Amino acid sequence: KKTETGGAKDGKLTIAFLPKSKGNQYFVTCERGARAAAKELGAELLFDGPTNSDPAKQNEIVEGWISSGVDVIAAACENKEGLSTALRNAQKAGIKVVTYDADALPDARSFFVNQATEKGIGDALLDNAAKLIGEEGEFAIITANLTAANQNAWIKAIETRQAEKYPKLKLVDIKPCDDLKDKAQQETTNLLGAHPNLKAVISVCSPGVPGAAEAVKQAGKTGAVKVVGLGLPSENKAYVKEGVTQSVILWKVEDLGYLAIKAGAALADGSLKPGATEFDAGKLGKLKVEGDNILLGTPFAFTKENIDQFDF
Amino acid sequence: MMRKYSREIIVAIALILLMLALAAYAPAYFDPQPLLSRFTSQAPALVAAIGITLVIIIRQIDISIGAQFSMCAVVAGVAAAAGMPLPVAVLAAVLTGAVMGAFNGLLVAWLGLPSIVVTLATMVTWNEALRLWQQGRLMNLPAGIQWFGLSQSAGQGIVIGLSVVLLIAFAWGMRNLALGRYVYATGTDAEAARLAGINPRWMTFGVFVLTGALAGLAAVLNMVQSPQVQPNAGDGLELKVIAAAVVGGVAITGGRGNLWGVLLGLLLLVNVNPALTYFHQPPYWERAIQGLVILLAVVADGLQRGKKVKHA
Amino acid sequence: MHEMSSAPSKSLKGIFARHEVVLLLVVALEVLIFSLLGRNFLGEANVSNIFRHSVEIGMLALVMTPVILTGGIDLSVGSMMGLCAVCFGILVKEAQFSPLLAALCSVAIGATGGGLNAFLIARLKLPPLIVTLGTFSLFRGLAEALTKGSKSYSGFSDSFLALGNSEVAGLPAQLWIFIAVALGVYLLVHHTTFGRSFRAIGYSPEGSRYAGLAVGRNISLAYILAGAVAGLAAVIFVARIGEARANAGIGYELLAITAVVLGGTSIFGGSGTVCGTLLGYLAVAVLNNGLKRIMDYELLDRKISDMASELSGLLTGLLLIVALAITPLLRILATRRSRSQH
Amino acid sequence: MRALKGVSFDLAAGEVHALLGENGAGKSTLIKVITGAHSPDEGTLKVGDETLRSLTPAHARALGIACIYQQPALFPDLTVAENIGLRLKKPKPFSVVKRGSQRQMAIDLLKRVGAEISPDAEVRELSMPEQQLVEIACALGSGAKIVIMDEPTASLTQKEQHLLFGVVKDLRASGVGVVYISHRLEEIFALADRVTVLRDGESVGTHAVKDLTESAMIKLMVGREVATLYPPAEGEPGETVLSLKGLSCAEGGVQGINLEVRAGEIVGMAGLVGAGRTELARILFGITPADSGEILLGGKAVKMHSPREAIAQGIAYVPEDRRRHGVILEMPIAHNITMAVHPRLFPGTWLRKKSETSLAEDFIRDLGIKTYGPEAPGGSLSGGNQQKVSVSRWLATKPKLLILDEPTQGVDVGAKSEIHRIIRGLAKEGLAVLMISSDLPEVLGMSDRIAVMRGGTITAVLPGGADAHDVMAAALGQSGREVA
Ligand SMILES: Nc1ncnc2c1ncn2[C@@H]1O[C@H](COP(=O)(O)OP(=O)(O)OP(=O)(O)O)[C@@H](O)[C@H]1O
Ligand SMILES: Nc1ncnc2c1ncn2[C@@H]1O[C@H](COP(=O)(O)OP(=O)(O)OP(=O)(O)O)[C@@H](O)[C@H]1O
Ligand SMILES: [Mg+2]
Ligand SMILES: [Mg+2]
Repeated sequence: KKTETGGAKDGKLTIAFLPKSKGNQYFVTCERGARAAAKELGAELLFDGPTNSDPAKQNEIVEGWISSGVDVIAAACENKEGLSTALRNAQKAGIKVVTYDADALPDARSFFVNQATEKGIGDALLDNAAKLIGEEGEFAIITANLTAANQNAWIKAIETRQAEKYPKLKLVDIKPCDDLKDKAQQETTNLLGAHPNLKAVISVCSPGVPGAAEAVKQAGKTGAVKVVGLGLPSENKAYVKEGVTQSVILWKVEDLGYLAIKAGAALADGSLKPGATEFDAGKLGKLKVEGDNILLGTPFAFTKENIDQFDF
Repeated sequence: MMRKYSREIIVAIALILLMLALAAYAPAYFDPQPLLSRFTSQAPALVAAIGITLVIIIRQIDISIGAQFSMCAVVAGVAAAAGMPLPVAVLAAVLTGAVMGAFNGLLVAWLGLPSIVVTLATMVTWNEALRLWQQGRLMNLPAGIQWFGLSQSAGQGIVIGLSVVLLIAFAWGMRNLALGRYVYATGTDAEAARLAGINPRWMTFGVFVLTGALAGLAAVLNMVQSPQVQPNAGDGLELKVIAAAVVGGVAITGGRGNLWGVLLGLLLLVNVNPALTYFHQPPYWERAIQGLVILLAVVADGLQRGKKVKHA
Repeated sequence: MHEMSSAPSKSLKGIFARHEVVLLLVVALEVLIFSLLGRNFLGEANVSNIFRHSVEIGMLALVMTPVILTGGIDLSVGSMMGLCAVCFGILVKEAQFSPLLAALCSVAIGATGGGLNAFLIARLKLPPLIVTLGTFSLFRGLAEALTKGSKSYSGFSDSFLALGNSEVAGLPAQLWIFIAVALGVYLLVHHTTFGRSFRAIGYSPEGSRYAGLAVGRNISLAYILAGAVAGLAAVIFVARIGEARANAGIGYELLAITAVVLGGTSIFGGSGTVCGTLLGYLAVAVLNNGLKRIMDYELLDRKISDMASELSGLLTGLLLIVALAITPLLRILATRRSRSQH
Repeated sequence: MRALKGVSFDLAAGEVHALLGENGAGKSTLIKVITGAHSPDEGTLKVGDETLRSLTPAHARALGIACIYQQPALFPDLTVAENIGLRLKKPKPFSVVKRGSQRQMAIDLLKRVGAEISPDAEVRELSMPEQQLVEIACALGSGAKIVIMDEPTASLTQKEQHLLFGVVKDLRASGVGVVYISHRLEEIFALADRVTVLRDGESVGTHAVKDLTESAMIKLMVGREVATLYPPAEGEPGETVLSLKGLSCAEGGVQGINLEVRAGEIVGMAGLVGAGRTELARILFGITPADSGEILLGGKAVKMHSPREAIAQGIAYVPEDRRRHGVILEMPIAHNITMAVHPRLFPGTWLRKKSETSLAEDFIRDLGIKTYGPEAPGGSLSGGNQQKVSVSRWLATKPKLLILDEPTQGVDVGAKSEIHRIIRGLAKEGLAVLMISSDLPEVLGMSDRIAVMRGGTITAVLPGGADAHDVMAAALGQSGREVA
């Protein structure tokens, strides 16, 4: 144990940053961006999140922050309704709340830092997959848990999009992989066998993308079955280059963390107010605000061509 | 004979019925490639199940086996990623497992602490330590690790072959070696074993060390199946293998059970999920069915035991 | 003829050897450290937080105590919470039950689930570890199947949510329920023939049967109570979180067992106290909360509070090992020393 | 507390050396030291020419020490042959077990001890005396130079005892040293060459058996004179308390039992091991319910499905296996004593610790239980005192019928005569007593009537002072002068 640099909260802005889960590359990358923003702002950053799948853990952490007197909370919600209860309490205690990555109920936060709308993500995933398989055929989805709120929202967006735009596509199954790569691989192997006409696998959780890719590769169906998903470039580089995974969709995760902190700080010092239409996000430039959503921009599709340029 | 192996027979019948149903309604289940991939991906669980079986026969339990598996996977991954040759990585994993097993064994055998609590504590400890260390990074391995640098089919052959050889060796040894007899004797009555000149402490310690080492080996067999290591790869493994042992007829009260039953139990349990997929059933029944299989197995055990007492 | 053997000495050392006293010191030490290093640890809001966020686990630990005293274990309580939470949600939101009625149903469902465990364990005499491992999967699986895995229920009335988020007489509302449960379990275990029977059964089920104790009935009582209180904990959980979903209470069985064992109850059955369980629960809850408060100190270049979730798990594991190992270790050292003196 | 203090003890080849002492004198502890089960704090052991500070069980075995413990130390899940194989010369860990030769060896050894046990039977299916015989076979087969027997006859009946005596004499003849522990003095006179008497963990001397009389031996043991006479019966028995009519139970192997026990009467139950006496007691106590027949208590037909019901009907049962069924060793004496009277002592289920303690203190005083207080755990007592606790529990229920199963098994002479006095006293107070015992003199001396069982049925009911020969004849199924 060693004493730290600064003392307690000597007038410094304290921002608490809540990931959906710790020990997840995605949120570790978010944290990196958040730290950069906090350093820029001279604010103190607190970071903690659940290490298991207990849905009450996020509430506990937020309540803890409320009682220790932070100024801003930036949260990614695992359970939408559940965490909203705690975030409302935070607002009652005068804490500014923004959400990022996965939204809370609108009355539980001031702004949602939106890396892409649920619809945006669903559309991007399905559009990509549809384009790859010629807008016709069977596809399946790999998700983390059947209970994960925003994954369910994305799946719903995909289903809606399919119904509206791709009548010849057919969603044959949705399988949970418990955020385990190996389980995703096993599930995909089974899906490939059970649905011989499967054309594409869409993974809406990041460990699921390499897992599905490995299964497709082992089945010798590289290229014949397309793999598309939400994931990090670093985890998929090899498969994308081999042509197993066709495209990985993601936003710049580090920027998401950065933006969440910036928005939270702006909310605290009053420079960001409800009703704003534009937000100056420092190194990210001016970003559009739609209603109470601050938009990071459209999601980015990593492909064979560009994936080497990213290091997260 | 019939009575002695009645459990194995019941489980085998259940398994055969499941297979018949699959053959009738989803013959694609038996396509060689997915079958091979499925077996390969469950081979590590089989190796871990050997260890847990020994532990249960000696009247202990090890719920830290999943955490040990994760830790060994990461150690092997770190070693491999650092450019060490594969044998070194294997050795590192097995040694790490053995050391963790020795820690459990020390506490259980020499301090006489209850293994369920000791391994509960070490499970949490290893898992959290791993999280602090790796923060969930999915580790990319250098080329030449997957499938031992051989072709996919050769690699799968080695993985399956190795685990089957281990199973046969241990099954034979438990039945025919004096040492195997000592394990059963210690599990039946440690004090009587001591008076018979067996050192129950060393036996218990040895079994824990062996289980750790097997967990390490299992982690390696898992690692070589993909070019990446996930630091929580062993999540849930303990439940899977304990359930397999129980369904396979290993008495939780020690001293009874054999590895062939465990093989059948494991096959039955790990086929529930693929069967649901092949029957095109929703996945959310999986856990309930697994629970039911476990309960039916114990109830069968109880009824059979009741009968035995009456006949005696 | 009536020569008396010497009674065991009740020296000061004897008092310190008592598990509860050691635990009390551990809790006191934790409080001391966290109030010195932690930010605003002893603030009123935080103290009520400590309880608000852990009473469910505390309640499970309390009712796990009789179960473990009988020499059993109940791995299904966490899953039972999930099932009861889902049922509660369905009853309130789809069947339009009043929260109170739904809560009673939830407790009844918990008791029924506990009854299933009890039947298999007490009647069919199956090993508790395996039976409850099976129901652990079964109950959670049913909860998932009922909700198709993804459905959740929210939008409960404010008066119901107050149960999880408001204060009554200066204490979190649910803490009062917890106190009532604690008192009830304490009286049950220490002041009734049921408690005496639990112990006797834990030490020797056969001996207890020969002595005319209603072994099956007493074991059943312990599991049914555990199930019922898991149902109650589920209601409190839903009131706190505001959402009923199949994943309520995941992993709580292990936390509850940890608290009980840390509290000095023997996992083999027979010996243990409710006070010990309460202290064990407190030690874990305070540790879990307090680490999050240490925001001004760093370990390996990271704020301790940033690693609180991992560290509290890690330290709980180590604390458990130390708490268990200390007694046999001292005994071994003592015999070593006395040997070497010869 | 020290179990042993400066005991010296030697054993010559080809001798039977008896160890004698009251319950808790330290006999079992001494042999545990010799076999390496416990290590001594000080002193040395000399085996042959080797001097040792302490031993492990494995080392002791390598030195040729074999032991039959008071409690059989067998593995219930393994077969008889496997058990014997494990206990014979310890194989190297990685050696392959030879099943065939192991089985043959088991058959030979079992034949030598005269046991009719299948080598393929799982030990869990064997009765207690059968297990004891397997133990003896193990000791024989190990080719030991020193064989130790800790109360080997405690659960054996006459027939097996004779077999055992033969084995002991064979051993002696082949130059093996035998350490023999028993509370039955007649066995010591029949078998032993020398005797070492222990008292309170100290040796009070070693003597040649032929130099001692029985009363001298007892005096050495307890340091005082003990009346070996059985307390006489007084008065006439009252009305019938228990009456059995055609009682059968297939599960327990008991059929067609007719028996009456009257108030104030002690009915002894004799028979060979496996005759079904304990099973009958278990039926009466509701542990294994009867299939057919009637149990009449005080003239009323009753059905017994659990010990609870039996207790409520006024039946008490002091079980044979004290450790498993009798006294819970970890619980305080007071809790042990009150276990069967919860509903009466604690109405409304609330514990009343004061009345509990005073009840326990009464029994500790009345039965002379040696302890420091009611809060002492049962395990801190010697066997005989544990037995008194077990009896106390059942007396506390104020029963109408008291069933005693081997009440003085492994209890020293002093405690034994005390227990006899207590039993007779209870009968005098009007209790009906059914006393199962394999100790023939005890059955003959204590009983007002003797029921003899064989193969699950009562073959004879004899009067109190019956001839030992008649009882044995009925037990063995030889045609004797049967008295109905
Ligand atoms: N491990 C132990 N620790 C403490 N005391 C013990 C231990 N083992 C035995 N004792 C005590 O030592 C004394 C001697 O016990 P031991 O078993 O040797 O008696 P024993 O002569 O065999 O009696 P019995 O005739 O009843 O079998 C007893 O008072 C017993 O309570
Ligand atoms: N580890 C131990 N700790 C304390 N006391 C012990 C221990 N082992 C044995 N004893 C005590 O030693 C005494 C004698 O034990 P042992 O098993 O030799 O005889 P027993 O079968 O109880 O008595 P009996 O002579 O009546 O057959 C008992 O009181 C027992 O409780
Ligand atoms: Mg003894
Ligand atoms: Mg008997």
